[in-house]
Amino acid sequence: MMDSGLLLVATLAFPLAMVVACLHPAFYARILTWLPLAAVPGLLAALFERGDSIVIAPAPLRLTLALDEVGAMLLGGASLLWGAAGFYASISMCGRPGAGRFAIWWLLTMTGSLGVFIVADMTSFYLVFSLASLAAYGLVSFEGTARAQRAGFVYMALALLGEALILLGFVMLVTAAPGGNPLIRDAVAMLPGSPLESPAVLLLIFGFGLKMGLVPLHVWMPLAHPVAPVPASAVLSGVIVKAGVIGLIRFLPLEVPSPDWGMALVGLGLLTAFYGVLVGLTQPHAKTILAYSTVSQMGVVAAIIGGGMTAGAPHTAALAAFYALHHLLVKGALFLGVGIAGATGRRHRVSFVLIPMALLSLSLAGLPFTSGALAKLATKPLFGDGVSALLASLSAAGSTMLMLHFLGRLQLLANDDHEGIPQRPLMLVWAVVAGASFIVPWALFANVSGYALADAIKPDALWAASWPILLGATLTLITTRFISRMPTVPEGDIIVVLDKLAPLVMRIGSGIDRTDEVLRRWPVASIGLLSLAIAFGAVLQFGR
Amino acid sequence: MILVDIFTMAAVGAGMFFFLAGTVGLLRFPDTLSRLHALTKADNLGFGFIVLGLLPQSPDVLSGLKLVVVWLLVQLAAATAGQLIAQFVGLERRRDPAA
Amino acid sequence: MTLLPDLALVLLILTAAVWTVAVRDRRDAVIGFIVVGLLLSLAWVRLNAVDVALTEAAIGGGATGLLLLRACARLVPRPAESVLPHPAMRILTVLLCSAIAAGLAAIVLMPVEPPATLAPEAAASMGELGLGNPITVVLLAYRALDTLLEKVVLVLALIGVWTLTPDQFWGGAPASLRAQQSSGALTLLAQVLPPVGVVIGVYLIWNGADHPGGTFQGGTVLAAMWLLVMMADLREPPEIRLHSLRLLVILGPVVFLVAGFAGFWIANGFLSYPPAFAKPIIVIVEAALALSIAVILGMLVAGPAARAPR
Amino acid sequence: MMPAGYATSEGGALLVIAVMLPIVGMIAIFALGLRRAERIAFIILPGGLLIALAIAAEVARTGAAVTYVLGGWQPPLGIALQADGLSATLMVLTALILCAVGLFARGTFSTPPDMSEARRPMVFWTLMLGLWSALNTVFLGQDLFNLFVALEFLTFSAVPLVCLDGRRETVQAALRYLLFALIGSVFYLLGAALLYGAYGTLDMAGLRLQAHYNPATSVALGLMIVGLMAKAALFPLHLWLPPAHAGAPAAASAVLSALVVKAPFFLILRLWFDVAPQPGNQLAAQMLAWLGIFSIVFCSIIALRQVRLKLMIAYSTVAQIGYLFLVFPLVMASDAPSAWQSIGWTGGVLQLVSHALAKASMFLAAGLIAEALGHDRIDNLNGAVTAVPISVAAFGLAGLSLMGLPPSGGFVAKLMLLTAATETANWWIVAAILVGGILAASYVFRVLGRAMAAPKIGFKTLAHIPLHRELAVLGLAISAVVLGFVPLQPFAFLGIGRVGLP
Amino acid sequence: MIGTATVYGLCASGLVAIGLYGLVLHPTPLRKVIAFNLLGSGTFVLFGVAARRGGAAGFLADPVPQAMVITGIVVAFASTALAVALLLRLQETGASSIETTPPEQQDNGAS
Repeated sequence: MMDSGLLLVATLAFPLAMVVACLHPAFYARILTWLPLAAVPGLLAALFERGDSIVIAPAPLRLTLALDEVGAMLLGGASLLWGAAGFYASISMCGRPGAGRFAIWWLLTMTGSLGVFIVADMTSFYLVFSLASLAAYGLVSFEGTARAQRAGFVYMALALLGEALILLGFVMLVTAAPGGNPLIRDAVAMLPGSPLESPAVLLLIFGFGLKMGLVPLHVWMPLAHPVAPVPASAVLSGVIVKAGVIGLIRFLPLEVPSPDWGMALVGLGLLTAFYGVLVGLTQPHAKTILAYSTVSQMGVVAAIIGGGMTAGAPHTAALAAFYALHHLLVKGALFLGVGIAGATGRRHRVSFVLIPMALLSLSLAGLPFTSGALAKLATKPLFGDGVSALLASLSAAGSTMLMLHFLGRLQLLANDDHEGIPQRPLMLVWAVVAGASFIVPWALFANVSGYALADAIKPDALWAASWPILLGATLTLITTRFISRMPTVPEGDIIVVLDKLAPLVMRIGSGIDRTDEVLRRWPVASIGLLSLAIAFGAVLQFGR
Repeated sequence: MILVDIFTMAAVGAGMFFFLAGTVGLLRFPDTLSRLHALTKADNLGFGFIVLGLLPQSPDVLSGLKLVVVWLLVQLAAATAGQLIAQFVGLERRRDPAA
Repeated sequence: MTLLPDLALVLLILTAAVWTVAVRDRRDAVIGFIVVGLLLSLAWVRLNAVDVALTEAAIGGGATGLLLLRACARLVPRPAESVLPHPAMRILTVLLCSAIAAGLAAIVLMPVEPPATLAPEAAASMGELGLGNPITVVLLAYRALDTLLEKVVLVLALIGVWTLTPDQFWGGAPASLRAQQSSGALTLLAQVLPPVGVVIGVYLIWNGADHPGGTFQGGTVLAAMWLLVMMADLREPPEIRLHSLRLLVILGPVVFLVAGFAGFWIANGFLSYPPAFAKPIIVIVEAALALSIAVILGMLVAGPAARAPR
Repeated sequence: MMPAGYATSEGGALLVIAVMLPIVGMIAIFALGLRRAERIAFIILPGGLLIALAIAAEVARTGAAVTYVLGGWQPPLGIALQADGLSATLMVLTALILCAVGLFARGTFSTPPDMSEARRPMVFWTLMLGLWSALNTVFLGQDLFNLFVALEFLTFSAVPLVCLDGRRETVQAALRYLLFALIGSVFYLLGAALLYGAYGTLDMAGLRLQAHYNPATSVALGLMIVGLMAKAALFPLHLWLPPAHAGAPAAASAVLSALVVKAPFFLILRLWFDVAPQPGNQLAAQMLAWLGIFSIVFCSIIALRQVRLKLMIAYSTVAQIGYLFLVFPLVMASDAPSAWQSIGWTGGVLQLVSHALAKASMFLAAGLIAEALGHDRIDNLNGAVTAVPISVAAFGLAGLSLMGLPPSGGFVAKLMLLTAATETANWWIVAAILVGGILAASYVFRVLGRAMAAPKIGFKTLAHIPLHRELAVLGLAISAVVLGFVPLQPFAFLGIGRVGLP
Repeated sequence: MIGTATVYGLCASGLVAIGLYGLVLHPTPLRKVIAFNLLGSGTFVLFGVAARRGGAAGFLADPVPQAMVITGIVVAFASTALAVALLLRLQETGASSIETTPPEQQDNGAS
């Protein structure tokens, strides 16, 4: 193919070019309308560039883009959602103050979040990864309310922590591998057996887990996702979290069986899955519930990866990516749907909102014939048939309860105008995403999982998919009254504990100020100088 | 030869005596003016004697000349300094006759 | 036995130094410092460094002393004068300072054998230049770069002092150096001494090529004469915008630079002199430098401009 | 004691010109300054840049140090100037930054038409040129006393810049700066005296051949290195830096923070690797690194708590200086064939360079913001982005480098240091680098968040900023970012002309 | 055997200590400057000791350190002049010591 990889370059270059173009006021004024286009190259690349790779800068710099199957799946889904959400934003954000600022943050975040799926060398990965997480700050704190600012602060703090952990993890990888900036593949290949393996893997799991929202590093998610404008929430919860997933997929040595790490990951994942459900059940706001559902679902993904790691199964990456893709589209559609619901009056509620939303929600729980069912079916083998498989199915039951709770809460959102219906284009774009979330997984199912499509509709498969849902439904019926009486856990649950520490931190800070005050007095500083000189001289003389 | 050396010793010795006296005066005398008196007198004389004593020792005319110039300069400086101090004291006196 | 005078001198110096630091009134401190300076110049003679002795007397004691005295006169006394930090801190400081002194003393007490020196090298190369005073040779030939840079430092110091001029006075003249009341004696001195002083200064510079003495010593004497004249109120300090003044300030460095760059053509490279002309070149450079130093020292003592330009 | 032989290499004359050209300019301004200060400066600036580039090219071409023996007097009796890879790099850096600052200052320090000569322009430009010559001398000097004169030269050009505007706290800051720097100089000179007494030479190469561990050497190096620390404002000797750098005019602050504090560090580097007896003293190296660690953490936190933008940047300088001192143990512990081929060495130098560029641009940007808003209180920077968008953008880019986020020189530098620290298992240093990065990110984002926020009601910009000034700032920031594309490997160039370690 | 040079070497160490003490503890700038000059003199004498010990080849003292001292004295004088000018200016602005007020209390220093 002659233009091999050019689309990959365009995927990153095009949105960045739009940002640069914003320096021109005329374009800056109209940037919002162009927003949807930014994702197009990504989509095309996902369709036509599979298996291509291009080296932007030769060694030792070696900035490399490559699109493998896993990357292509996620890139396609992500670009689709970015495009759709961008279209949604171009309408819903129109005329709002600061729309231009929003667009710029949007484009930067998008560049990063699409980039993580296609870069093949370590430095570039770190670059796009941090671009995604840091630029997302602009989306989180966009509304400028106190709530948004707190969310932005927490998000930033944890994002930076994640950056640090990942950077150190990378450094440990690189020290194992030769050369300045190795390809991710080579670096990971060198990892097993290197003296720094355990700390490296640990750091990477924490770093990427933080981005995925694994307990206890999930606290930012329920704060950050709901406060953003609807389209932003959609991409935050749909795409950005997948940066963590792709991170784990790319940087953990999945092919090599490593039971202890694998089981640890499975445990962490399932814990997160149930934890997300339990806290989510107590939440009043629809968007917050969705955020917690994302936490829970990412737990499942982590568990899948862990399961694959335990056995060193060959297709782990692809399967995990498949599940992630399903969640990406569904969650995106759900968040957009919340926006739709808010704009829909009582009259059209059922037809326009409830039915599609119900289908989408239960798809997360693995309702037969939905993408969820396919995803769960495809990934089942990775859990074997031990206790973890059972827990995985039970987590589906949990999801059912959570999503039913969500649907219940969705009722409360309503346009005060009884007749109100959302603008047609919004409906359209929503329909596209929702539709894609059904169709795309069907299209990919066969060649990702070894199964034939027919296997997905065999009775036992259907039963395996249905019983958790029935269980969840019954549980909901039983516990619904009890749940409604449960006290609401504050958003970001354990962050509240950290809030308690704030005054302490402040006190330490002012303490340091006072220390500096003293240190900068002339006699103190010059006495310090004398003592240093003596100490240093002494060390030089006797310190050998 | 010997004579010259004896002369030098005598003169320098005298000079040193005057210096000693002057210094004692500086330390013992009650008020500024009398101290000043002691000092200037003493070291003019003392210094003069020393220079005088050294003159015959000088190898050539030029260095002898230098010695004289040095003596003159010191005279000038001492005189001026004395003048200034005296004036200053006078100023003080006029400010408060008590002192 | 032979050490007795040295020990006495050292004792005097240290006592004067302690007094300088310990005494309360700052004017006494300055006087103490001047005394230390003069005693030190004796010490330098004892260290067989007559050139340094002259410099110390002229600049270390003389010019610096004048500068500090003038500062004393212009500073208003403040309560802060007598405030010393907490005794514990003082004790700590004493300990630290003595520790450092002990370190230095220890090293002084174990001299290396044979003594480390560059004297032989210096002597070996001196013949080429036909100058008698090794110090001058080091200053203007071997280490000419240091000397050149240090002249530039002087110019910078002057600029630094001028920086502190209030904007409206820029270009004007520094505050007058006149004593409170004019004194006949001072005026007389200021009329009689300068001619002699100038002769002596020039003599020092000229003599410096072969015997102790040289640029700084001469320059300082010239500066002293000028300051004397200014203090006797026979002349006001010049306005700092004056072109002639500026030219005098940079005369030395410029001549030095020219001589240095000329080396590229007339000798083998920057700051190297053709043996035949080494002595005249160096003497010319020294003369120019001395003139500049005289002016710079004078202006440094006079301080930043304090009057609007006329 | 046989002196290490120096031989004037071809192109050596460039070194002399690099040192003398600014002096010539300075003298010219002083002599005929009346209204011509800026014009002369703008003749000298590009010239100096060309010279620096020529020297770097010569070093790269010959693959050896460029040397000039002054007056043909062989050290230790005479003085030699020498440019190795490191010096050449720093000279080019200096030239670049000074040119950018000159562009920035253009017009702001020009003489008003109604006066024959004004104080600020005359003083500013002369001191800038003096500073340049001093820096070049520091980078080129091979003789410890010559370097002492150069250091004083530097101090004398730097101090008056601090109190250019004559406000009380700036005069106070200048006096503090001067006095503390003087202690540093005296310590350095004491050390030099001891070394001379012990070895009869102050020529670095000569000392390298003879130096061995004995009390004289230890005390001398102790005094010199600590004295230089005081001049480099390493924690806890930073008392003078924040007020001085925050009080000076933006153009001056930029140079002070970017270049002037680097000179003493450069000398410490040379004393440590070129003079101190080898193999170096591990414990002492660790001690230096620990001071660096304290600088990073402590001063970053204080920077985070500052109310005024310029003070924040000043404290960040102290913190960033800390990174430089991490180099010593990292280089010594590396298993590279020679120190100059270790990744720690390259990382350290890269940190120096990228911080210089980033910090210069940050101070200039802060200056423009302050000019536009009339204040520099971080908490009401709202709307800065609408007033001076390019400056805020530059601030952000420079911030990237400080935070160590890609793509930026700071990132590569910190990555290299991190790698070196991981390889040598210096986990405390690893922790310090990571924590420092997080803290830096926090204080940069704190400012950016404010500056990007929507302007308050009744917000108006006081001054209109001419474009060329903003572009100068942006240029520096971009070059700091572009540095991020150097390969993550030891640089051969930085090793040129340096002696290998046993 | 203690020689002349050694005696003055001890004198130098003493001067250094005394100067440092004053420089560290004296609250007023002028006294600091004076102390600095003492400190400087001590340092120079140390060079002088090296020079005296290095007397050889027909020189009573090694000329190189002497030249350095002369340069050093001039530089020290320049520093003193600058410092004095600064502290006089400081007094004009109404401050007496160099202890700065904490930055928070300073007004906004828009450059």
